[in-house]
Amino acid sequence: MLSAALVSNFALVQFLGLCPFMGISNRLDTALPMALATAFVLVTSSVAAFALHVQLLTPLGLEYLRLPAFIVAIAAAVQFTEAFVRGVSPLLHRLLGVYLPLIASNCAVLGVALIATDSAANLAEVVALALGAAAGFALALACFAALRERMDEAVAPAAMRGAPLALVTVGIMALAFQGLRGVGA
Amino acid sequence: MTSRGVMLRVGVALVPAAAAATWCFGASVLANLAIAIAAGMALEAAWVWLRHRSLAAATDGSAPVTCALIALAAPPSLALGPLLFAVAVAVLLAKHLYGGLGRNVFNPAMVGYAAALVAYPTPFGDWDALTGATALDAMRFRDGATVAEAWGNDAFGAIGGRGFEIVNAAALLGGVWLCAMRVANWRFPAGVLASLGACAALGYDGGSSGSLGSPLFHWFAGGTMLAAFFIATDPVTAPATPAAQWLFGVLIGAVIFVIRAFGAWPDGIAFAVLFGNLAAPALDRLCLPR
Amino acid sequence: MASAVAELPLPAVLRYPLATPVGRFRPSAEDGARARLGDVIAERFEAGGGADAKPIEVLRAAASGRIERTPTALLLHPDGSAERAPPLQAPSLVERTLEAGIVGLGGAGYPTHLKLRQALERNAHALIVNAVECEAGVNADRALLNHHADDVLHGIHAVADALGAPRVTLAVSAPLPAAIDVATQVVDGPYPAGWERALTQRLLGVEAPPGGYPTDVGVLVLNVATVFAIGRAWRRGEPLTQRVVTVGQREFWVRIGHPVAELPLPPRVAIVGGPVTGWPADVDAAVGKTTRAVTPRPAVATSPCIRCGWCATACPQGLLPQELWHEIAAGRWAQTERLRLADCIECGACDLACPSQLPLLAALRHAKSQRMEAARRDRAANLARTRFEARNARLAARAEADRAKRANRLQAPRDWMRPRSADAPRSNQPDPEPHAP
Amino acid sequence: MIAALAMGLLGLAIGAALALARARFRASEDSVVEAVNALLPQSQCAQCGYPGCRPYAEAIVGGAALNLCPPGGPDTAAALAELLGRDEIEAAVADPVEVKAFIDEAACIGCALCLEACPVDAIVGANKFMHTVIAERCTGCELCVAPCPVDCIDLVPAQERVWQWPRP
Repeated sequence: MLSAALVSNFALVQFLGLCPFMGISNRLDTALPMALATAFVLVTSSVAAFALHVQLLTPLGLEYLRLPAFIVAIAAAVQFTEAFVRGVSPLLHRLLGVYLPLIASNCAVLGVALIATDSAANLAEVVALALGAAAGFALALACFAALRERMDEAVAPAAMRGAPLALVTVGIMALAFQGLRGVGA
Repeated sequence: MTSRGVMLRVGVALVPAAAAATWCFGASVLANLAIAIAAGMALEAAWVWLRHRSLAAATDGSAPVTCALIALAAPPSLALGPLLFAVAVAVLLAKHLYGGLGRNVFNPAMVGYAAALVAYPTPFGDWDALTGATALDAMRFRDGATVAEAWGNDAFGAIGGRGFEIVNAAALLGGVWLCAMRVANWRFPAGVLASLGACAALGYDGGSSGSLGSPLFHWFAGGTMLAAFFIATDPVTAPATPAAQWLFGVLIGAVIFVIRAFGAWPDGIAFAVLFGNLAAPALDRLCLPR
Repeated sequence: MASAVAELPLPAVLRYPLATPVGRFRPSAEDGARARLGDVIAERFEAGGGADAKPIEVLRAAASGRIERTPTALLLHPDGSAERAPPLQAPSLVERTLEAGIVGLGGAGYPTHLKLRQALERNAHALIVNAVECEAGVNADRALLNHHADDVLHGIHAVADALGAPRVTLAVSAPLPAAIDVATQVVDGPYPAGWERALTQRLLGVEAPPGGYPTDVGVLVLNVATVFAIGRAWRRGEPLTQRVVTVGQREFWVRIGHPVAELPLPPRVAIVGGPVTGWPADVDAAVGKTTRAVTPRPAVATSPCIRCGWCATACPQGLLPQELWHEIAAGRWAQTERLRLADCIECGACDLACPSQLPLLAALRHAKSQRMEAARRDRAANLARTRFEARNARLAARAEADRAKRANRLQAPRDWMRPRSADAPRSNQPDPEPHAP
Repeated sequence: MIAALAMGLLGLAIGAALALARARFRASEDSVVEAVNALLPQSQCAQCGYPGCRPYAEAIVGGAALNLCPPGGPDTAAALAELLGRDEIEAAVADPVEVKAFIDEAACIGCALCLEACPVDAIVGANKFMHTVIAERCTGCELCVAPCPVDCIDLVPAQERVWQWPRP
């Protein structure tokens, strides 16, 4: 679980799911709910995917349908999250905009679901893996958003403002995570 | 006191460590220092000149401090290439791309150092032309020997690594002076050393073959004191609220230990400080009252 | 000792800006009218006070001459006559203080009669006369004690008599050369040792509640210049029209309204106030009641903030000026609130500590005034909104009532034309209730 | 066959669950309108082209421009953009000049037309009696100016603004 959170952090070590990572990290107060939403989708969809795999696909011999089935499960989790966010805070739903449904195409989510069904033996392991990945993603997103608030882009060279500087920052964050290489091996 | 005065005092506080390193590891330490500082200042001056900024931005004294830290953290036998690479990354990428002094969010010296470490892993492990390995390596890769047995290795001194313990003691001296002058905030080194010590104590069972080294060993091995007193104390990239400052120090100390004990790198200080940096703003937000 | 503090010559014009940090003055003298030395020329009312509100501060002419009104200021063109308004008459000390136009001369500018009244209401048991110069190089308070101790004593006795028998302490920053007939305490310490909250804590060991004032715990703290002005007003019936100001290196008696440009200083380098809390003078700045000093502006070269945190160590309120500096620059107001911007007392200790020479105090002041204006606009918006909604509700109710009445009127004749039995159906029909299952 | 059936059933089950969830969390834009309305200056002046602040708030939520509020000025436009996460404001807004209505009481004939026009009941008076504006309640919306048959209402600069320290 710790390994999923830090050592092989999806955003910063495996560079998965960078789209919301770059897109929604301008402000901490939108990044935090986004991190939570992604974490929620990660956990529910991988559990659902695991359940589908074990209870439905394998008994019926339909393993080859794994990808479409998982994608359906993920889409459902995302839709549910979207409905929930819209119901609880329409304003937040507005602020997150297109990034909320885009969680569905966040490859980190499908990645965790696939890794979970491939490597995990039981439900507890799946939950641990998903929780770890979710916590890692959420922590990285929160830290990154706070960092971006601290950066004063007005003084950076004009060509670097916005996405370029954000990418440099992600790069240095990834460098820090490189330090954990070998840990847990 | 001016900002330049601050940098000057940091430089003065580094003198004991630099002198000790020269005495223990040879004159190449001095050569590295001179090359790094000269290159860093030249790069900064060139950047400022090309961007038509006031030359004051290149003479605030922060670049020499950054480059001196890189030179002291790097092995004395380091080739010119990796050293210049580290300096260039530190001054240009980590500092000036973000808008110069006070605007960077990562400690430039450690960005440069870590980047060079990842780009040139081999020469950074090569601290001593004689033994080829540091005490930290010897502690980690000792093939099941107990701590006492491993201590027979040339790499070890009285409490830390041979030479390293003297450099660390000198850095501690300069660092304490820096804290007494109020240039450095004492919470950072206190947090780093307490957390590193606590982690080491948890993993230390008196010296069996599985033991990871005593707190004293970890305090006086590698670049501990340099990181605790000179790098973690860089206020630009550290939190401002007292509670967050403690957490910052504790985080850095813990990551240093994790990398030293379980990681693949010669030492963990650079990565640990970068971890602290990337968490610093979030820690500040966490510790502010709502 | 006679007045060893020199008096500045009468300038060609005296200027009284109407907008001040504490509020706005309403001119009471007509354009072109003549005012005598000591006549009321403008008044200040409590914010939001109606047309019949009583003034909380008056401004009196510092010379005789002709009044000129401009949109932003009152100008007084002295005519050199020595004619004076009649001496002050009010029988009670509180009234006399208001009449004299006395406010906190230490810098706050809070009307002294309000403070006195609060002290009386709370039966204040202690009076601290504050002569602790906050800023290095400002010696206006000391000059008063050295050269005008008699009037300071008169003021102390006047206030002490009004309060009953309080414990009186004179707080000074260094021992006085000549003894004075008051318990004197030397208060030294890092800036701002003379802040009234810190002073109360240190001299009496009592702490004002957070957000409150020493008067809340029965301690009245008055600046020595304020006490001096009270002495003059009580004993001689003289209004506040001049004060001791440190101009550059020396102290002078300066008339309130004296243009900064006509002070004996190099031109256009003046800051109004001490070297720390002062602010750069506009071309038309003038000495006001709270101006303790006008200082040459030091040339400073700033460098970027390195978040060293020395300002946070220096801040007597425990704020984080370095974080505020960045959040203000980024315009993140929610964050400035979490960082307690409103708690800043504008002492400038952060400016003194900053190794990068950043204008922290100026930034904090600017942000504070912006936030206060935003809060005022919010309040106004809320008031307008509730009134608008109330009006809409009233109009809707009236429209509803009108419709009902019109419907009634249309229906009434039909009712009237119906047979009697239909007129009161309820009395004729049997009550349905008993038949219900 | 089994494959199609399984996937179909799966889809059906998920669809039903989602429909349930959507019904449970019924979307309502009301809170967004409220949040937007709270940022508007409530002068009810209708200078935005909508009949009051709340209608404009509803229009903004529906996608209207953010720069239509003269009494709010650039600060309000910026606050709206921040709230809604819109990056750009359509065009620069002029700094607002705060004004208050002032009735020249010598000229007032007591027709009570301005009383009807005032959206916040800031004018007191009655038929055949002189009217006056309660400055504290006036929003400077100008709506009373047009109805006055004798042009006795002026807009004078407001004096309420808090002292502003200059930007360093």
